[in-house]
Amino acid sequence: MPHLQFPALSVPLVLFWVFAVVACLMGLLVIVLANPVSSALALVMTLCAVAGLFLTLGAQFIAAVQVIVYAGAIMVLFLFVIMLLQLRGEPGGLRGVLFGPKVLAGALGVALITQMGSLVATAAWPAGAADPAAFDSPLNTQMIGKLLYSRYLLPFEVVSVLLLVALLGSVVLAKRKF
Amino acid sequence: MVPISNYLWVSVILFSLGVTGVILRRNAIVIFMCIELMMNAANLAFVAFARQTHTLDGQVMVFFVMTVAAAEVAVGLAIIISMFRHHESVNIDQVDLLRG
Amino acid sequence: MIHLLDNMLIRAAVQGLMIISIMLGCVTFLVWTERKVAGHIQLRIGPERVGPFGLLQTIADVIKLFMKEDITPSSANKVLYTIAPMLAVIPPMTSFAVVPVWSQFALADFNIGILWVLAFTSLSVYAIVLAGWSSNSKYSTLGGLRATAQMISYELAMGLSILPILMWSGTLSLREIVLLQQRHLWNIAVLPFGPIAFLLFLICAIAETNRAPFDLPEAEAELVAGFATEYSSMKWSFFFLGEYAAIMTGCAVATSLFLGGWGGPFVDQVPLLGIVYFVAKVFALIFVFMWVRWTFPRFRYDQLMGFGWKFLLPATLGTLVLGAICMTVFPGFYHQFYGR
Amino acid sequence: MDLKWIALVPLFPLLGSVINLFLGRRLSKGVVGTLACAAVLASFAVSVGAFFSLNAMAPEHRQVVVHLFDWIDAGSFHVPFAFLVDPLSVLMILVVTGVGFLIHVYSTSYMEHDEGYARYFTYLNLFTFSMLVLVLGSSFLTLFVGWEGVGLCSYLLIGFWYEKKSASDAGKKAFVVNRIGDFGFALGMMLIFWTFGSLNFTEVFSGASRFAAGEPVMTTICLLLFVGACGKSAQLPLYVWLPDAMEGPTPVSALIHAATMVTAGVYMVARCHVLYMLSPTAMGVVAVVGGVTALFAATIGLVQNDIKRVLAYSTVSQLGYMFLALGVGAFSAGIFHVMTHAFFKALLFLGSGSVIHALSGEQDIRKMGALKGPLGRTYFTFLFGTLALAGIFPFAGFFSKDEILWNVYNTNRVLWVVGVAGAFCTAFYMFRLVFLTFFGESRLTSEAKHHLHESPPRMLVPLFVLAILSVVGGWIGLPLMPGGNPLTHWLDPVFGPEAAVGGEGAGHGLEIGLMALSLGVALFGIMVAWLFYRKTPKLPVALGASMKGAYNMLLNKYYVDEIYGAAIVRPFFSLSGMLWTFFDVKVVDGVVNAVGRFVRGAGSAARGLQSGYVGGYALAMVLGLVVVISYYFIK
Repeated sequence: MPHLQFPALSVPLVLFWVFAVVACLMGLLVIVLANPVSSALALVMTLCAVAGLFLTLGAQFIAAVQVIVYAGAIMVLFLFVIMLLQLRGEPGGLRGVLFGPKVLAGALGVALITQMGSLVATAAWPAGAADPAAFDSPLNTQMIGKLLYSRYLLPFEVVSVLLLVALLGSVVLAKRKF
Repeated sequence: MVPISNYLWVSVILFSLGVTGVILRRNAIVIFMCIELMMNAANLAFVAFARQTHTLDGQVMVFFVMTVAAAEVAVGLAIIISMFRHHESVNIDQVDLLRG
Repeated sequence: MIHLLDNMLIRAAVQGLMIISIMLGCVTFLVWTERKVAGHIQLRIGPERVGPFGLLQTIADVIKLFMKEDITPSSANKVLYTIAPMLAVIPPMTSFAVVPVWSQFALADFNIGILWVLAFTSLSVYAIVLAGWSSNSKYSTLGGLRATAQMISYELAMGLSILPILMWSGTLSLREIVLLQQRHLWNIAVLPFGPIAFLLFLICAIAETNRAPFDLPEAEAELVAGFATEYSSMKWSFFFLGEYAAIMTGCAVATSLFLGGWGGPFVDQVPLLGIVYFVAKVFALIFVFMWVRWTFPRFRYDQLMGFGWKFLLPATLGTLVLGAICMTVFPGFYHQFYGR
Repeated sequence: MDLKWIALVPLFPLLGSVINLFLGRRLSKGVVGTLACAAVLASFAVSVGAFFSLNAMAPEHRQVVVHLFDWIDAGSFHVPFAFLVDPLSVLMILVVTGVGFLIHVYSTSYMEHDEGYARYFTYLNLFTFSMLVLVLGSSFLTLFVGWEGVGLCSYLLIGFWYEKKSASDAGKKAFVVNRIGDFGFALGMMLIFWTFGSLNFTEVFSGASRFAAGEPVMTTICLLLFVGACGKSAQLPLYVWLPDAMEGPTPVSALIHAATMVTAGVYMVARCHVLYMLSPTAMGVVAVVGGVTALFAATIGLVQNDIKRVLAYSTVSQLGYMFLALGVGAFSAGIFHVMTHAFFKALLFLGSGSVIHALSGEQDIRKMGALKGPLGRTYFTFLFGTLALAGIFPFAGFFSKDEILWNVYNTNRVLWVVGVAGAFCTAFYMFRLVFLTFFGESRLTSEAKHHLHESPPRMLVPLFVLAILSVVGGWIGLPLMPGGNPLTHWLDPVFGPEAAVGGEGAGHGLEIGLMALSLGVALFGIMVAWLFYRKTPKLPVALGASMKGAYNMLLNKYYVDEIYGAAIVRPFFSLSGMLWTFFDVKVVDGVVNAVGRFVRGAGSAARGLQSGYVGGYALAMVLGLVVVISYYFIK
């Protein structure tokens, strides 16, 4: 077997690059594709790639939840609505957007990337003092659960109420007759 | 270990893409998707920082972001549906209800 | 040295291929079984001409399907139309990876295995949605819409029906769940309301695979063939393949969760027996799937949604709550079976 | 019984109230009434248990704070929600739940035909709950919660028949007048917190020892608190709401506006006796206000014609006696009178309710008479209450009133004369009431005569029980006992032995003499009443005609309502009107309009920005974001 020489090319790094490129590319497709269904699919791909990135960060639970909640539920809901509304004749993609706004939006996007990127590039990111072993252990999920039910109990409960309210709100909004 | 700045770069790019999409696109559903994109960028940054600091709080935060996103999508899509019923369109340029 | 091409990865790839080919083989066998079962339930004999007992009938059908013309409707979205059938096969096959087939063998032993299964199950809806949408035909779209609503609804109940097990076992790893059952009894027997939870899970699994009596997305009588109306030839057979792969995965997961996986008498002495037990249990469950399909009439759509939201969901929540109550009220019982 | 169960005492009525609130309309009347009564009875049982367990303790330990939960914990402001169990509060909860239970039972029959049956018992239970919180609270804030709670219930119950304009007006009047008192009370509370850094009784009272007697801050606190007490306990000048409160159902008048709530002010002042002892000025004010109110209200009561109003003024007057007692430092005598008064005044109100019930709602004593026969049992119990109120030996009122007067005599002779004059008036108007109602010729309308009937057992039994209590209730405060009377003895841990001022200094002979004197005064009052209304019924008419000015003055209650109307309400209205026409219309509206014009102008200038298109907004937002971040980069 030929030994290809790439300096310090490890499995996580390769995986990172794969997922990162997929995520960014598909993210780009989300905003340029004309067909909303295609956009949605591109977003699904982005989400899955981000889930992959989560995996490389050792956040298995979050990765799984990302797929289940985002890809499996939220995006399906998007597709469902698109299909329900039969959005075929809608203005697609960037056609119909004037040149001025196009340039302005692009410029703003670039400006944001440079600004935030320069922060990322210049700032130092000191590692935390906590025990890395505990973080990477298979007990990760268990510990998230414990955190949720101890330190974050109140937000947890509040969020559940929020979900209930959203549920009722969407039913009321989407109902035809009252 | 992949350095954290790599992840943050991805996060920055995804976020900016989302912002650009929100400005550019006219289809309300796509705009919504772009918002999801931005949220994901934030989530990615959260998890990256969580690993950097070796704490799980970042991951817990992502959990909450996802829940809020789910709630937001439920309501948002319901709004889009009722908007479609009124205007036969989801083009935000045809809707100016925010005008006093 | 690139670690990508590490031995471990090669081994994983080989094992993956093995699983896939075995599953494909099983599917051909399952199609034959289904037709046989259907035949006998309907007081017929079923296929018997090609090969001994008609065993080769499916092979012949596959060849026929390969040879047919592959039609793509002119108004369809070509790319998505092509991608959709592939998406039908990938999720069930991928989720099979975490099922511990044998004490010595599971393709991937995640500590969040069951979440992995749920994640990929939740992705399987895309195939149908995209197929329905990209075909650009009324029947397909309606089928796709139905499938979306149905699968989202029943996925919830399925996840909830598993929760009591996760709560009692205290782990998300399928392998550990199976090992816990090895120590004592199967979950279906030990868990409070285990049989009920098992039944609920089975119902949801049937609904998730879009099989009768939950086959509204394709409902021949009303929607021609629903989301698959426009499909033919290989693309159509992919959906077919996906359905059977999903059945196998569903039954394998149910076996691991409720029926003790590869466990059984004398497994410790003769480890290979494990595979036999596992396959036997899975096939028994698959037989139940077929039995149900050929016995029950189809739901009406509103009944289907009502059943999912108004019965299954509360029922699964109920088993969860009752399980939690039992856990605190009978700690001795809990520790005897699940204590560490 | 462990004293921590004291929490159950208010809890039972609260539960009853909540259940009746939500399910009351679905449940049958029997269930609703039984539930409400059972709740109060359970509280009473627990209170009795608390009494015995407190009794079993050593006297110096009879003060237990039962901590329930932390209510407010903000910075240095820390208020636990806790109950203070000591002889005083236990005595109060016994009275509240005991009398309250009897009145609940009475109500089940009295309100039987009312549509708001469940609502009535919801309020009544809620009132019991609030009153119990009031007397049990271990801090001023907890007390204030109960204080406001009973005020609310009082408002709700006065206006119970809210379809009647006079009833809802009376409710509002009570609420507004009480608000003035509460304002004073709240100010007093703030001053207490500012002075002591805490609102807990234990800390405040132990902190009070740092102050010398007569310090201005103490006087201010005490006077402010007394303003609150005046409002709640209907003392001059804030008594005006109580007579009007008679618009409520009669059992409510008995429970809230005679037996319990109105004594809250007395309770509060007694509770704060440590503070009052430090301020002779405030004590003097309390005594004078109490004494003047006692006589003032009694004189009004002489000529009133509404059976309940006579009793209402009598209540005001008796409350005046209680304050008089407190003002001269005879705290336990005041509390003693609170207790006996609760018995006989509840009895009188319930008796009058029985009469009103029998006459289908007639309240004017000029249209009664000769009811002794048909309402024999009611008459019998009513007479007991009257004798008790008039202070005839050996009824309860005799002991408590004489203890007060004895203490007053030892402190201030002028106030003693006022008190004795009030006692004379009391005996007179009460027997006037009895003679006009139960004796003489029947002046009933024929319809009322037709319906006339004795009340059912559920109303009579509470009357009998209260009648017995009106006799024996006073015996726990028997005077001339060696080592003080039992009640004073029981309250010693709260008020300290020094509270029984004066009693020891003078001889027993003088005390007995004074008793005989006041008994004689009371009997004289009864005799005059007999003379006026039995012997020569023309006499009062002639007297009224010959002293027309004085008579009208009394009949119109010294024109106090009119004076308030002219002195406060009218100027208030005209001031409001002036502010409205000038300040509001010209100045405020002018400013508002100017702002509006400015905004409109600015808006029309800026409306171009608000296109209503979300895309534009998003663009502007991101633009701003980029600019802000750029600013930080450049900086």
